[in-house]
Amino acid sequence: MIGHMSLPLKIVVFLLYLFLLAPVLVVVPLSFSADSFLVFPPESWGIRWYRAMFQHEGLMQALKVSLWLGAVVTVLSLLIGVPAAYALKRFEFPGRDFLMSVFTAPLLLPSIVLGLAILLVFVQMRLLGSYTGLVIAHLIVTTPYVIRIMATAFSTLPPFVEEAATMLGASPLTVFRRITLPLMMPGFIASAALSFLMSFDEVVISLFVTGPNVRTLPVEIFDYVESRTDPMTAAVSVALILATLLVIVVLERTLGFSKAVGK
Amino acid sequence: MTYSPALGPSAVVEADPAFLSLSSVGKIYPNGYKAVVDLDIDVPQGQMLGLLGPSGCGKTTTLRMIAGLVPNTAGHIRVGGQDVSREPPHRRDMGLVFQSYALFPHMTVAENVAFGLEMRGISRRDARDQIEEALEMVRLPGLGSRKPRELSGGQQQRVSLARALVIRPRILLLDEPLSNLDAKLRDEMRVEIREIQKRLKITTLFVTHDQVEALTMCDLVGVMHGGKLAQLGSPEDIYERPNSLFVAEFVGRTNKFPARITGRDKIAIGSETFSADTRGRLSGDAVATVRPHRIALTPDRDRGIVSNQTNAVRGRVLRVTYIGDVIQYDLDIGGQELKVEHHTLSSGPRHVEGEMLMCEWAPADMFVYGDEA
Amino acid sequence: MTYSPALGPSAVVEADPAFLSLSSVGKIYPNGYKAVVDLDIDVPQGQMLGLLGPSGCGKTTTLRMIAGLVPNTAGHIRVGGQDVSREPPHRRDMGLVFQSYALFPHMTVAENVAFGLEMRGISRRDARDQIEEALEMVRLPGLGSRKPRELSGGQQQRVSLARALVIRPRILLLDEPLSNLDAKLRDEMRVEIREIQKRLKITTLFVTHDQVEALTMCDLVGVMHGGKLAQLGSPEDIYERPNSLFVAEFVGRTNKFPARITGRDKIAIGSETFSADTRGRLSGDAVATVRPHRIALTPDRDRGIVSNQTNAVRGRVLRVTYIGDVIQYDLDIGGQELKVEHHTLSSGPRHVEGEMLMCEWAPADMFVYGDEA
Amino acid sequence: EEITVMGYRGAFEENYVKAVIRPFEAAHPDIKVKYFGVQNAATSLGNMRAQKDAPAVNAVIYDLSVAKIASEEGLVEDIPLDKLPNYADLYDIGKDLDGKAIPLTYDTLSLIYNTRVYPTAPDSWEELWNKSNDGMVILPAQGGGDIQAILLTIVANRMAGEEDYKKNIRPGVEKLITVAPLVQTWEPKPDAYTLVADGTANISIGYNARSQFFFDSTEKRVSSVSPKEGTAAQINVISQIAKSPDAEATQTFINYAISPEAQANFAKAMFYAPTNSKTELDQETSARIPFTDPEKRKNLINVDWMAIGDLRETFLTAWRREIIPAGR
Amino acid sequence: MTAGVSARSTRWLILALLLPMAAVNLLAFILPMARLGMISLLESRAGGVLTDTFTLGNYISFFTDYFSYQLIWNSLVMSFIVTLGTLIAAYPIALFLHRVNPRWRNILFVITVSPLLVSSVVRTYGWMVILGNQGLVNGLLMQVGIVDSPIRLMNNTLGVYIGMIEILIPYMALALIAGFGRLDAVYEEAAATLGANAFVRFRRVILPLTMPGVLLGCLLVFVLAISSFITPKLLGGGRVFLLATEIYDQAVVQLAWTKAAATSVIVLVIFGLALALYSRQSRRYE
Ligand SMILES: Nc1ncnc2c1ncn2[C@@H]1O[C@H](COP(=O)(O)OP(=O)(O)OP(=O)(O)O)[C@@H](O)[C@H]1O
Ligand SMILES: Nc1ncnc2c1ncn2[C@@H]1O[C@H](COP(=O)(O)OP(=O)(O)OP(=O)(O)O)[C@@H](O)[C@H]1O
Ligand SMILES: NCCCCNCCCN
Ligand SMILES: [Mg+2]
Ligand SMILES: [Mg+2]
Repeated sequence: MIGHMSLPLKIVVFLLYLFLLAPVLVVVPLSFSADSFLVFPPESWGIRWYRAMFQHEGLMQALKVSLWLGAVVTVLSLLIGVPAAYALKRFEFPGRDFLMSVFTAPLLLPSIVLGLAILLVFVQMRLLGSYTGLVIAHLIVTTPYVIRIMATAFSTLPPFVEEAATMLGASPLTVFRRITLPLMMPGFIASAALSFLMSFDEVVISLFVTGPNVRTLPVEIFDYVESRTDPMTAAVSVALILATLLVIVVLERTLGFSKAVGK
Repeated sequence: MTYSPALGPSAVVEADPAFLSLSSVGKIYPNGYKAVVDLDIDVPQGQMLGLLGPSGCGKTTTLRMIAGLVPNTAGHIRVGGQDVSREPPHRRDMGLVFQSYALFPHMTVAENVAFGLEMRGISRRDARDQIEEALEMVRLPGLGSRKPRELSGGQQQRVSLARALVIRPRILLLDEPLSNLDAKLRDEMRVEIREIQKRLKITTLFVTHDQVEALTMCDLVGVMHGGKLAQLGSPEDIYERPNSLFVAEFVGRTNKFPARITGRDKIAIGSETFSADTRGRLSGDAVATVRPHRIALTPDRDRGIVSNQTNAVRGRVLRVTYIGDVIQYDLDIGGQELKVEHHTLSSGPRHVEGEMLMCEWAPADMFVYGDEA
Repeated sequence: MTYSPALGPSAVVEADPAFLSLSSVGKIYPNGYKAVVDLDIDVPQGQMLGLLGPSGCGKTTTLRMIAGLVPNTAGHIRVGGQDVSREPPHRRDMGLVFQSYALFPHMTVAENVAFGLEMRGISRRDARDQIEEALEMVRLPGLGSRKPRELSGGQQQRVSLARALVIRPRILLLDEPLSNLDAKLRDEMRVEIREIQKRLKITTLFVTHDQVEALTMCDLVGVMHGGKLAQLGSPEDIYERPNSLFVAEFVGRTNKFPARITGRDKIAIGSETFSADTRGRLSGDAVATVRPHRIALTPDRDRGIVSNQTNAVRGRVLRVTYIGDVIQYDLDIGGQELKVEHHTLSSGPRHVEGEMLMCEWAPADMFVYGDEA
Repeated sequence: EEITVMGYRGAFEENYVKAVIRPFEAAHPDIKVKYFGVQNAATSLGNMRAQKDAPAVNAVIYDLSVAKIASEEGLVEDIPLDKLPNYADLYDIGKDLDGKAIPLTYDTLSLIYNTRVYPTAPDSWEELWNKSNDGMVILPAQGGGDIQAILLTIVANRMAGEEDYKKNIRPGVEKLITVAPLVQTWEPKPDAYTLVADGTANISIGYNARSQFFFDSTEKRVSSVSPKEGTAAQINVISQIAKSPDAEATQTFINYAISPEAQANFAKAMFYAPTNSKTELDQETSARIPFTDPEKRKNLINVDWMAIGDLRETFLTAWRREIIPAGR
Repeated sequence: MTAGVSARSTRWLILALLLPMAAVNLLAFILPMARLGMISLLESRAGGVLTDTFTLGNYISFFTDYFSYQLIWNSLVMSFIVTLGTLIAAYPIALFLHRVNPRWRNILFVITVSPLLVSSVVRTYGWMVILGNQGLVNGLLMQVGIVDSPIRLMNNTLGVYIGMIEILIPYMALALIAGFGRLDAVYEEAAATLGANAFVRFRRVILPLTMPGVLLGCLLVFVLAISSFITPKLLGGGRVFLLATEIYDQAVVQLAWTKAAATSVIVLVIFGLALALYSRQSRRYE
């Protein structure tokens, strides 16, 4: 029948999923290797590298930095991005479309160029290797997502419900608090989740902006992978994948992940 | 053009003959578009006014100005004599039912209905009875704990009505409330809304582009056209005495002919002459109309004379269309096409293509307008 | 239930009385749902069959089986005597017009119309004339370079028709082609489609749930109900001689009463007795129907006797609803509600609420069915 | 007082803190030393530039060639040599910048080999060209920018008969072009030592110090040798950062860092060759540091690190355009 | 909009709402881009020290160096092949997701895009494990006896292609899935009734209808590919010289900021060309 799937397509898609998930799947058994260096399949098994991971000071420090950074960036992204999205969607003013493109441009810009450009400015402003610098650099990555998600959320707000509330006697503030805000909740959650994940995952720009005393987890892992290939990286990867899965599950439960990531 | 009760038989003088009163109300949108021009409408207390008109004629704009959702740029809107033009919408105390219902999707049915009461400082507990009563009124008792998305379109529409009514607004505004419902449900809701409105004696403005809705439900009908009020009157005023070709064509089906006025109450269509009220005009071009079902068809008795009692013209049947309840004949009367509609009969004569017939109608059923079209 | 020409007056015997022939066709969807059951339909060459029925009755499924878009799970579909049941859709040579038009949004109007010709190996250059001709036929000449989104709904509908017709398909299939159009456009398109169909003499299946469409446009009407064919016949067969309560209620408006058969062609509704064809039944419960516009209202002359010429019953006017063209009276006849509809008149008597009237109708207008409801 | 020393991270950091900083702090209870680990010398330079006006770091351990740039940019202090009594005892190698960059460690470019493939140590660089190592050779080059690449070019140049790399490196480049097809990777991840140890490769170039560290940590799977054709040294220096506070304490630390005691401790831990000629090493340690062998030292190619800066571009270009592409 | 708010106070409100975003954008986007452009025009002394002298030298030395063209060529070829690869891989996935019943669609969608949430460093590491000489594939091949010495799957462009394609598939899939919204089975049915077989339906209906998604996905993946350097660095074996790896080396290893800035501007120009090509093509399919 037309528009249905043939067996060859199903097989091809299965193989593609295998390919897509291969690098994620392969690190799981590897993380339980007890070998001193990377051999696959491992010659001995154990949780040695999980233990090593928790004892690795740099890694734990970087994890703390990344968690802190993710949290701060998430909160700030919403505080900055949501009002901007609201202004851009709810008011008509000259230059509106232009601002929308400028605010979301970093989304498309090659990160390596953006990273270098930020480095060049931050070195002058002494923001390099500082928490402030990292936060600002991450904000430029996360806020475009927030603006895009929230702009969509604002424009897909069911029509007239705000007016309906007004007609029932609600003042503008009450309308915002009782109608607009609750209806925006999925948008907020999606924005927050994406901001956190983007910040937690950001490596290119961080590589340019981090300094000796402020290192994020992905940068630390990148350095580690560059300088050592013992299976500890696998252990770290598995831990990260589990954490991500947790986020996905929580998201899926609360509002449907597909909605959060989809446009 | 203020409505005066003297004009129509069904207008009833109530406590306040102009409870909701629009005088010279106009709306120019920021882009310069004149959506509504110089509108004068009075709605007597407790009555229901239907605002009828084609798409884009300014019905919604008028209703939103009354609600305060868009500011009127000219004139005054008064409720009970008091000018509310500058009041913000949340202080106008009007109930508005949206075409799309606009139920709060994150609240239950009960919470939706309770919202307006809450805004009036009525505690949830005290409100409970009123909510249940409102839901009973719209025949949805016991559905309070559902979410709007768990209701059918018709049920949502009822909740929306209950939500607007529970606060006992001074004015009820309905913007095409039935247009998203299917035909059957629409019939039902028509009766229900009208009954509730009558029971609560609530002054109501009902916007629609469906003439059946306006004629069957309302005490008064206002026909709008291009931002202006074309005619205001009782349903029968509008249908039986349309004051313009626009109203005659928009409300009900009609035949339309180019005509010449040949004398006092005499017109000619092609070579045929007819009697009709020419409103004092004695000559000039005009347009004449007659409704298809007001035309009687009789065997051709060669009686093509114009009397004051009846108009008669000979016609040849071009087309016969059977539509079940109704049979439609298209006849050729001296080069013009005349549409005639009759209820079908199981027995009795049925005309056939090519048959010559006498078409007769009363002069009172023929309207003559200046050559507007 | 095969249609036999003898049943209806308007059925014309053509070259091939069963050009499109469905015999015992059935469809069980993969989920086990029986959408169509044991369907027998023959459409004579060049004729138009209207498939009428409520939502979900299997009309679209039937049409899609004929087109080959879903495989039939039982029976045979033949075109010109040849079984096409196992042919893939692109080899069935049928034109299908979708309810949503389904114009290719990425192609211009001309490219849309050309598509089917291309598939038949006709070069773009050779196709040009045929495309222009097809667009002229649907009254859209010169719009070939537009994109579908630049057209109105009615224009899109026409392009869709042109696209299906340009390949001169053996069968034309139309799935509610008018349901997305507004009333005015629908009226126009009805006439146009029928004219083109007649001109091209193309065997056509027209799916609709609108009785007016089916009755006005088609040579034959099939009424479906729950996956089965309830009745097949000419429009008048269906309306004037419905073979079941379902058909009587679905096609046209009707009054419906619980009745008892009291003798040969005699029934009782409450305490009143009436004449009606009981089809040989002499006793038992039944349902009687009579259409609202077939009832005459006369002043109460105290003539409550049943004769073979007419049924008469006394009624009190409960409600009068004015709808412009039509006036509707709801009467109480001994505890039952009777709906009566008449065309309005500008002069003459108008009944009022509370008035006592005599309601009369011919026995031929009353149908009696087994107690199906 | 607390001073901050910036330097390489990883094993270097670990051992340096243990072998030098802790003993120093024990001997100078009034001075605390913090160690900042960074990725490489270039990172240090970047940080120094960024903090030019208000340095947060007092001293830096990095490569002599980078130190030259830093000194030209005025990023480092020229320490009066009388403040560093131990300076006089240092070997002459790497003293080019006087008080601006004090030689801290020497290391030599070595041949790294898998002990299972080579039960006895290969003693010639030519082993890299051995066809039986096809696909099993690693040359860490960082696109030619790495010091190891520069040193190997100089070594290859000598092998091809041209001693003066300042005059002409063509012979060396031509020679390297012929090794390229055998090379598995020019940028080993994580590093050459690991890959040779785990059998991914047979042979590589690398530093003696690190290979000794891996020799111990991989059950001797990987070892290194200083081939007979001679080799060249890499020099780490320590500089006091310009405008940094606590100059006195910083100089005290630097002086300690080049003392025989500190040098011996660090050599024992990491097998870097001491720069202080007075340093005394035990036999075992000494045996694992080719530089300490006078014979080998004689065969050392003298690299003019002050000139490398200007030559770098030439080296880099040759690697990128000729040597590495030849291996595809 | 609710009545009663004066135009003046609305203006201030808009300004207040936009200000924080504008500040961040200025600080981390506008200023950096301006500075990048400026620095690319500055002269630097040996070792990368900036001077105040303006010069076109960085561009001149870029364009007079044969190696630069090699870099551009390598980057373009790599990005092109990776884009094509992700398209070929993601298209069946998107088609499948479009057609599969909604119950499965959600979970499969999550699986498709979830790799996005796993750091690309981690995924590249996974590929090192799979593709290395001692890795999964070579291990299997040697155990089965198909080969007796490892075949080289990484430390070359092949490894970079494999890793990059896998890492970028989710982005392509996201864009395609969004683009598949226009594809309604009814168009395929219409084509079928007009005589089109499965192949023609794909070429004439499915493909053109999904073209906007294809173009968007290609733009996205191309841009991400041309600016990626982590995967090439980890899987390329020092053989794969790209504009992005060059920028990173120049900026972070060689500290030659003016050169890095000039190279970045070149990347921006290529990015702009890709964008222009995209908007021209996408207009054709609107
Ligand atoms: N915000 C606006 N700005 C400019 N013009 C507007 C605006 N809102 C409506 N209009 C225009 O004003 C005219 C009247 O619009 P309105 O919505 O009142 O029509 P309507 O009679 O309700 O029509 P419909 O039956 O289609 O709902 C239309 O031509 C419309 O395009
Ligand atoms: N793919 C399917 N799988 C299972 N059941 C289906 C499928 N398609 C349709 N049905 C069911 O078959 C029945 C008939 O559907 P069909 O679309 O033919 O109805 P229809 O008469 O065209 O109705 P409508 O007037 O609403 O278009 C319906 O009950 C429908 O739910
Ligand atoms: N400016 C380009 C944005 C690219 C986002 N990358 C996210 C990486 C997730 N692994
Ligand atoms: Mg409206
Ligand atoms: Mg259907």
